[in-house]
Amino acid sequence: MKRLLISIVLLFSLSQAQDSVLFIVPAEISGGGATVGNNWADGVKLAAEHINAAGGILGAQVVTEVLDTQTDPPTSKAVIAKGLEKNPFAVIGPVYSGSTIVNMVEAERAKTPQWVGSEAASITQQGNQFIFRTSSGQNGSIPKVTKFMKDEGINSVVIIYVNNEFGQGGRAAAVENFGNLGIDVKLELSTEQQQADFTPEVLQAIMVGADAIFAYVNEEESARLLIALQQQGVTIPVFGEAVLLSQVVLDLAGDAANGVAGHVNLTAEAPVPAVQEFRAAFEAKYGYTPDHNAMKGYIAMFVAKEMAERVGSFDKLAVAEQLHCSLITTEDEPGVLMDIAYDENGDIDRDTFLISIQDGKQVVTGVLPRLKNTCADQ
Amino acid sequence: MQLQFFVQLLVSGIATGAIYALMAVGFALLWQTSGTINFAQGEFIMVSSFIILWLMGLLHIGLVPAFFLAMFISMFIFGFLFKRILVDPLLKYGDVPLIIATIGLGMIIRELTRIFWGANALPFPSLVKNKILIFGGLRVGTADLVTIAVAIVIIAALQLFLNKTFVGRSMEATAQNQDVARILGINVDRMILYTFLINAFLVTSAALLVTPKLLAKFSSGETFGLIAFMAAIIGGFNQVRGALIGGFLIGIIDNLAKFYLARVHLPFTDITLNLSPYALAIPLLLLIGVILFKPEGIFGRKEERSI
Amino acid sequence: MSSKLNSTIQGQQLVKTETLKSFDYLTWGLAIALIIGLILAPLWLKNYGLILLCTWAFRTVAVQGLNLTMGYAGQVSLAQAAFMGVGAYTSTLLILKAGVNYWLALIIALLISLLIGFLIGFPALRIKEGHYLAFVTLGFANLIWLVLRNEQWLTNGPLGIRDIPRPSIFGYSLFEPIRFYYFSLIMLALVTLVVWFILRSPWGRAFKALRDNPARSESLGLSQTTYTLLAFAIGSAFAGVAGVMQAGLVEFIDPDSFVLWRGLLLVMMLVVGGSGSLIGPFIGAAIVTLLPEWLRFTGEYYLVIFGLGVIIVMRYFPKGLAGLLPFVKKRFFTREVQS
Amino acid sequence: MVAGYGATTILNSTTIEVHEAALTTVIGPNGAGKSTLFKAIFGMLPIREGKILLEGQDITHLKPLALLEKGMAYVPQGRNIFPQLSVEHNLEFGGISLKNLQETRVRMEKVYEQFPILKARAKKQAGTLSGGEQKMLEIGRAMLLEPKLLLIDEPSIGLSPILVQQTFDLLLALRDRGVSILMIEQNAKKALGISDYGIVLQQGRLAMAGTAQGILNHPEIGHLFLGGVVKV
Repeated sequence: MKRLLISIVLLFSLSQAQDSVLFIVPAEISGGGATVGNNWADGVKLAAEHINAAGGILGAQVVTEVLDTQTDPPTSKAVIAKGLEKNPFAVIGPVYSGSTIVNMVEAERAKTPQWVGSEAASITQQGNQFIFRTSSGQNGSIPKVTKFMKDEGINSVVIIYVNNEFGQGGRAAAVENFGNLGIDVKLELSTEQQQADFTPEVLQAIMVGADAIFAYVNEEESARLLIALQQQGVTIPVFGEAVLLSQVVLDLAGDAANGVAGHVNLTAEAPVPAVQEFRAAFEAKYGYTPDHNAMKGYIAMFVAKEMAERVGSFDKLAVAEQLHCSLITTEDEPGVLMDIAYDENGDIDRDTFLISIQDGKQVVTGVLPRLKNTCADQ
Repeated sequence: MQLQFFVQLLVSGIATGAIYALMAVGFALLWQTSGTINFAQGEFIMVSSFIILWLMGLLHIGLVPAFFLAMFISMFIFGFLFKRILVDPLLKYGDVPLIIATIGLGMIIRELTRIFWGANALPFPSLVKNKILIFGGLRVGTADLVTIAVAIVIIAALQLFLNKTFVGRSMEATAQNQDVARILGINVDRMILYTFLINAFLVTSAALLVTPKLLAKFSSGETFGLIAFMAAIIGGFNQVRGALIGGFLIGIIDNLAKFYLARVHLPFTDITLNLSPYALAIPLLLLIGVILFKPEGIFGRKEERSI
Repeated sequence: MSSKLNSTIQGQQLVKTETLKSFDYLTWGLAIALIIGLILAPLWLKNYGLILLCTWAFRTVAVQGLNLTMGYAGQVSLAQAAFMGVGAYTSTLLILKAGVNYWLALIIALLISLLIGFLIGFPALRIKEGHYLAFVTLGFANLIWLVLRNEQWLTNGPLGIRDIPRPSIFGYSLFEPIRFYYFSLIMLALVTLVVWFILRSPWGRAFKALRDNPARSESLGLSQTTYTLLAFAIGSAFAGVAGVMQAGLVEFIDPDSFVLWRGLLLVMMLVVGGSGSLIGPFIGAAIVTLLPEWLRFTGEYYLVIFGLGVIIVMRYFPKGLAGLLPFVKKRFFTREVQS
Repeated sequence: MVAGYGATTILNSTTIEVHEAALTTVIGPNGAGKSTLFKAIFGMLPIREGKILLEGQDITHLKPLALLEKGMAYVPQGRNIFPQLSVEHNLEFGGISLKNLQETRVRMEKVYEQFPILKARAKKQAGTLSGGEQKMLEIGRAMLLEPKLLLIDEPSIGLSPILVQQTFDLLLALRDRGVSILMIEQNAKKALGISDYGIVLQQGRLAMAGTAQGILNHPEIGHLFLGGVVKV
């Protein structure tokens, strides 16, 4: 035991001696959010590898330390406190909003910038100057889907959502936006994670007779829902978000996915060469298809890198200040994959896509350009 | 239209219920014959599907041969070794240490699966390609029909084995009264081993049927285990038949509750409530009701004890 | 503490043994050293260490409650985490939505957990044999989770409630980590004293008598059902207190923090620590809270090793790690005396 | 008249003997270790010290199956049938040690001859039988093996007086056919009345042994029936 302790201390001092910069990565490695958290952490690790291969940040090699939050808010608070005691340059994670809400306070107290994968609206509305998103969040992306549905002539809708943090956030945003657009929400159907059979939801959707279905459930459940819809001969259109339109769902649902349409914020299937390169590198290293969380983790690292380089040092306060109202283009830093604009709250925006599934393939039917009215473009 | 929907819900509920029944029967068997409350049951099912996938990839074989191979592996690990290494030494201390140990085992299986196969869900081949058949207004997928058929064949074979063979009846006897079975010279230990092997077989079969629908995912064991547990309690855990019916009941009730709770008209008012988020509560309420009013389970028989 | 005389029958021979005084000195010395260590801990622990110790404290409180139910009354409750949820949500909602004083909210949370404990325990404990309480609490734990998740107007659903205040006493805020740590420590001490008191009282002796020899105690006029019910309700009330402590520490609660699985984890803590023993809960909570820390060097295998450890403890110390103590006592601190 | 059956077991250094082709009754207060004695003899409990001999052969650590093969059978206290199996299938388990299903069937017919009511109910679930019929089934099942020694624990419990008499008559008939019977009975007076020999157990120790008549007439024995302690 003693020997072990010594070697760890040695290792640590060694890495200190070399020029290195520490990123702590609280993520849902185990527990209910493990799929999401592992994608995130793998994306971060891949980014660190790419950055180090290209000479690091300001000449310093990137060191990442993944901390398992066990998808448990108390644990997430504890592990980030532990990580922060090592005085890292940045916190990259976590993804679950509950875990983020709990531990963003700690990062704020330590005046350390934190990039999170969480989508809950409240996170960036508390005046925390150290919290930054990596995707636009439900409040940014759902209005685009609902708008698209309105344009398609939809006047009434059934919402099928998964009753967890992710689904509830999406449902709330959708209901609000449907209301604003005058689309009648006929019924909201709650489903469970791991739900095996979607026949009841499908039959209810047939009964109420809406123009369309808005589906906001996880990948596997999306596929099951689409298959159940096809089985019951439902022909009304199904709309959704990145999850519903992902490659995984396509693979699982087969031809039941044809005709599904919606808006995609950030996806490994985006028709952007940089995204495709990322995806290939990720698949080669980890042997599975990255989801949008992996991309978010990857991008977060490059945003941090770019900001350190802009500031010219690892001054955390300066980085956090500088990042608000910043625009990072792929010319500045190719690793961000697509141009990103941060606003004064730490929310972001980037180009997004309208996608529909045709003949088992994703077809981009439109690009929604990044909104230019954020402070970044002034 | 209403009746047609009801039948539709029933049919698809039976398809999932059949799988739940497979999960629950093995669970109840272990409980009956050896007093093992196996909290790793769900993980056994989950990892069996990964074993099938792994064998298919490793040996380049089809689903069915991989299933049979996996069945033997599963019988050895989750039947024989599980009993010898974990259950036998712990059973003498009462059921709580064993319950805790199976929770620990479940944890090990879950984490090892995540480490070896990742946290993402993997697709799993189906026994048949799904085709939609239409009978009148009823729309049924061939995959569901095959699931029901396979589950029923397995369950019927098990029942025949238990009732019509001497070994099967000896197992039943062991389950009903272990002491008397021992007094009569029944090799109780071997009968218990057989139930562990049968459970392993049922677990692998459940994996074969459930995974095409729910995918292979390291975390799905938790749900499976809970369903098996609940089905066994609802049906009466002192009977194989009880667990069987419990499994079907949960599958059917789930479907009916989700459908009929989505729009509940309050009588004499115009108010319609959407109680669909509470659909999960119905089996739970049934469970609590069963325990309070018929603790031996809906189809269980009261254990009569003489003084 | 005087040394005790134990007699054991080995065949026909009567051997008298005596516990050495040094054992008493050693255990008391260790206990006092531990208490002093806990009091002085903030001297060398930073934020993280304090959070871990606070986590250990609230878990110990919950497990002590479970110990009354399981260790002394012999019934399994799978809803201990759900009762923590009841306590956490009750106090938080009272404080944030009704503006109730923190301490009053704490007491109401305790009482509500107690009341629900009675309501659930009463019907479930009519049947003495079998695990009926376990099954009912299994159902209850899931139902509580459904309510916390679905009644969004009240609980904010799966998104949880944030910015939960920490208490202050006579205008002295306990917000700072060190102060909150001492608050947790005092709560833990209070609960421990209550348990100690319960077990020493006529009540507690009845508990133990019922556990050790139900038939005989029943014939002495003790009602097993009543005592079991009391143990379960009080044990559940402790969980309520633990929930309030957790809410204050984390400053955030959500339904997933109180799911069935967390209840199972508490049962595991108790059994691994040693159920029916006063120190079992302390050990069990410490193991589950600190072990992931000590196993950090094993990387992603730490939960595997943890599970393996649980199995090994159950295999070799089915009475939990606290069962080691009598073993050590017998092995090293006992001598035979002439009778 | 000491026959070849010697049985020795240790509860607390207790030595008892069972006589051949005789009915021996064990009596004693609650907790005296009567049922424990039977379980120990029948290999259901580990024996720490001492020996059990059957016709001079050491059978101390044998398992139930081996004991059955040696001609010993045991009918424990309470309900010992498998309620959810049919009468026929319950009876069938009596012949496990024969390891021959044909032979078992033949012998089952013999049992049916003795207990026609069982034959009539053969296909019914055993749980549906009345208490007396269940006891009959248990005894019939034990007799299937034609044992030399039958251990029977409180056969009269829960039975009506008429059924108790029937059961006792049955046991006497068995004894007359040469079966040695060791019986535990709570109803000591009645049991000793029909027995040949008696054994009194007290706190796990042998308090008294002798002919049934001798024990019945012993001056101290009255205390026992009143729940007292026997001084010997």
